[in-house]
Amino acid sequence: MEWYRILGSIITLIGSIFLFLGALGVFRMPDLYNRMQAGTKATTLGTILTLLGIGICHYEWIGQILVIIMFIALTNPISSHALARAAHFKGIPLTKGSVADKLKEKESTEVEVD
Amino acid sequence: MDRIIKVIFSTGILTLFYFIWTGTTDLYNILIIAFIALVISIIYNRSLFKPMLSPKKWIYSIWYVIFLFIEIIKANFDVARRVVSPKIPINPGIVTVKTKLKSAMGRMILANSITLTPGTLTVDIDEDILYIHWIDVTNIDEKTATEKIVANFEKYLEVIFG
Amino acid sequence: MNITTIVHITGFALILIGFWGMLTQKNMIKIILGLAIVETGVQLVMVAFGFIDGRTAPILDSAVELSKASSLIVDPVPQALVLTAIVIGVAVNALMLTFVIRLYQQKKSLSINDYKDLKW
Amino acid sequence: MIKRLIPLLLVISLFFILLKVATNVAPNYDLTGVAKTYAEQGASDLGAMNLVTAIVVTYRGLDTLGEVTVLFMAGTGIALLLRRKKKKNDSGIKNRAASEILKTGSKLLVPIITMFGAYIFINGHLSPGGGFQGGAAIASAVMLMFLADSSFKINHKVFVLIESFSGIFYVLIGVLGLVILGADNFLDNRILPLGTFGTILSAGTIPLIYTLVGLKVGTELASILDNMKGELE
Amino acid sequence: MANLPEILLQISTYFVSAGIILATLRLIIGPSMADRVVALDTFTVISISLITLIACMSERVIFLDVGMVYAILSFIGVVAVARYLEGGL
Amino acid sequence: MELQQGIFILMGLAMIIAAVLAMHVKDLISSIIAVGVVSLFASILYLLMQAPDVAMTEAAIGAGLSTLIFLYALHKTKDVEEEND
Repeated sequence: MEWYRILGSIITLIGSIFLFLGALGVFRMPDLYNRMQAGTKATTLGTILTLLGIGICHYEWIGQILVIIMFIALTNPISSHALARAAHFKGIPLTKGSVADKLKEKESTEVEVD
Repeated sequence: MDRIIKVIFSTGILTLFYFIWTGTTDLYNILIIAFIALVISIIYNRSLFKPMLSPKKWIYSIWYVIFLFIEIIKANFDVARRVVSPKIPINPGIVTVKTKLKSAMGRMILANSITLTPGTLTVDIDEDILYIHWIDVTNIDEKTATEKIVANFEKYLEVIFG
Repeated sequence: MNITTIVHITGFALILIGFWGMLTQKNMIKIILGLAIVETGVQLVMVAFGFIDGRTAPILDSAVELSKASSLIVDPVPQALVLTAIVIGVAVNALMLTFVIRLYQQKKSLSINDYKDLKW
Repeated sequence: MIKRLIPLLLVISLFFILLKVATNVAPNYDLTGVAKTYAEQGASDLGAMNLVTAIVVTYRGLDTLGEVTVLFMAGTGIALLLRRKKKKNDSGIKNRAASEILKTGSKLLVPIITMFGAYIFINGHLSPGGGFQGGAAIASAVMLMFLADSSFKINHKVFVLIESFSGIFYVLIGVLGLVILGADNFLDNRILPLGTFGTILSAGTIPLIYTLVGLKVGTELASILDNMKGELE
Repeated sequence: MANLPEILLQISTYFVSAGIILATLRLIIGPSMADRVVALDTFTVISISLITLIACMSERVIFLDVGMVYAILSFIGVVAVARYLEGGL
Repeated sequence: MELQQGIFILMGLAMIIAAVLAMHVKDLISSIIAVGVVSLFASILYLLMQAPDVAMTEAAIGAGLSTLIFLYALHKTKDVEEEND
């Protein structure tokens, strides 16, 4: 019985559950920013765990898996930041019941620059 | 001189990436790739970053990665709890926090870490003020928010990118 | 239902949807998008012609035994053809979009109904 | 109504044609004809692990030359149609600058993406990928620089130079096959010795050709994107 | 018990597929285009996991190259759409 | 191989839905995104059909660069396309 295969597949299973929860969050949350919260965090950890589990199952692949994990951990927050910024600039509102929106005050006084 | 060190460092990093990716032991392969990495580093020599050379920074980086991973796991249980509960418990808003970090790289890592940790998402950055979407706003005051959100990371990042 | 049939049905459905879109849409960019969908469908069907169930990719690394390669791999020829088709497809799309941009600069309109000058 | 009816009839007729195709195709169970030959002899003949690469670069090398030419002509046509007129920014709207995080991140990522593009086309005979995919990766690295900094400009002279020289060398390697190995050996990869099977130098000129194709495609696609981006003087 | 890892990986594949379905639903119903882009982002990240799972099930390491290309291009695509939305293209 | 067939059917259905969406929605940018999604699903299908080269090409050129080119063209012809989402 290869114990490392079982360990790897269990990690993969946990990761895929997180991926599913992230997608569920994207589906259920009330507004764009909350969706992005769920989408970014859960999918990042889910992808990391899924890939890591497969890297443990096939330990000879671990180098490539690590590079992909590093790339995803670096790019996923950047892309969701860019998207959140664009959406806020475009005027997509926060959901009802939001407490504060300090960015709006800044954007209304901002001069467009290049 | 500074630029030459940057180019050499970046060549080394790119070759290391290639080595990790392929796991090759063929000498010709490594030589060819080192040459290509050198060409790429020379092409982008204007936008390379300063290398971190002191061992203290390396140790702190490793600690930081471990700390961040624990925070990410916490964040995920937080997200999971919010997503599966039938009446989604949120209290969102956008707040400002202030950072002490000066280097561009440090700010980027800080913003990414904030995005990955519980309940917060960086929306915009303006010099040293970060605009953060917080899923569960407890206090809209800048000082308290700074204390709650960024202080933990800054401890490490100030040393690493100091 | 085997896999080749599934992919064929998908590809043909994409061809029909894209064709329908190309014929009925008024916006020129959308017509080009329809053509892109048709291209994807055709390429899917072409790759499915070379697929053999239970075989592996035509890259003979350590996972494929070299002496028995011809009984282990799928057909590489359609893949090579599709590779060409995708690259040409994007070049053609870019060229058509350039024409659209030029037309737009002339008349400030994207609707295909505004370009009927050549009707004789 | 009639405008909807004719497309509907056309689509329905196409549906019946495709139905005929779909019902008549049986899944195949073995390689046939030329594919069998390629599978049996490709590896030992050309030293390429990736049979698709072997077909694209060597067996069907002329097709690839034509493909590169088509891409070149499309790029030239786009450049011709969208050539820059020195005029002011007519819309009067200035671009919004990218955020600092994206700028820093792109500085960090662009060398890595370029390196990965180089990996794809150099290892074209060992792993999936090749000149076209690697070129696309390099073009997307250039694209990321455009996105992070909207005032970024590529150096057109250098790009044109790289593109033309890689095209010339590509044809020269093809002609070299004719000279060294005799007639009907245009674009043969065996003008360099084949090394050990499975190493980077194992496939004669395939890595060289794919490097040239990658540079050419990368610069061409980047030029197309730059031309589509247009002027903002 | 011998094929417990395979069973677990299959269950993972079901979860990942369900995630893709949910992201696709958000893509379809998403009220604004920014929501659609969020769905696209989520969907591509999940797809990378699916690609790795396919690689694991086919036992071919070469499929990971495809995953990396997918990651690079999806990142650039999402950033491009974001920059288009904020008018900085 | 029940699982494999299931993934094929799922991908095929998703592709068809995305294609219909691309032709049906009114605003162009959603349409472009939907076509990009069709390409991305196609890429996974190629991978399942054991064609990694084609999958890579589709992901890099068909989904990535093609979307960018469409976005640029849309940007250049933006004056009429008002926001109607």
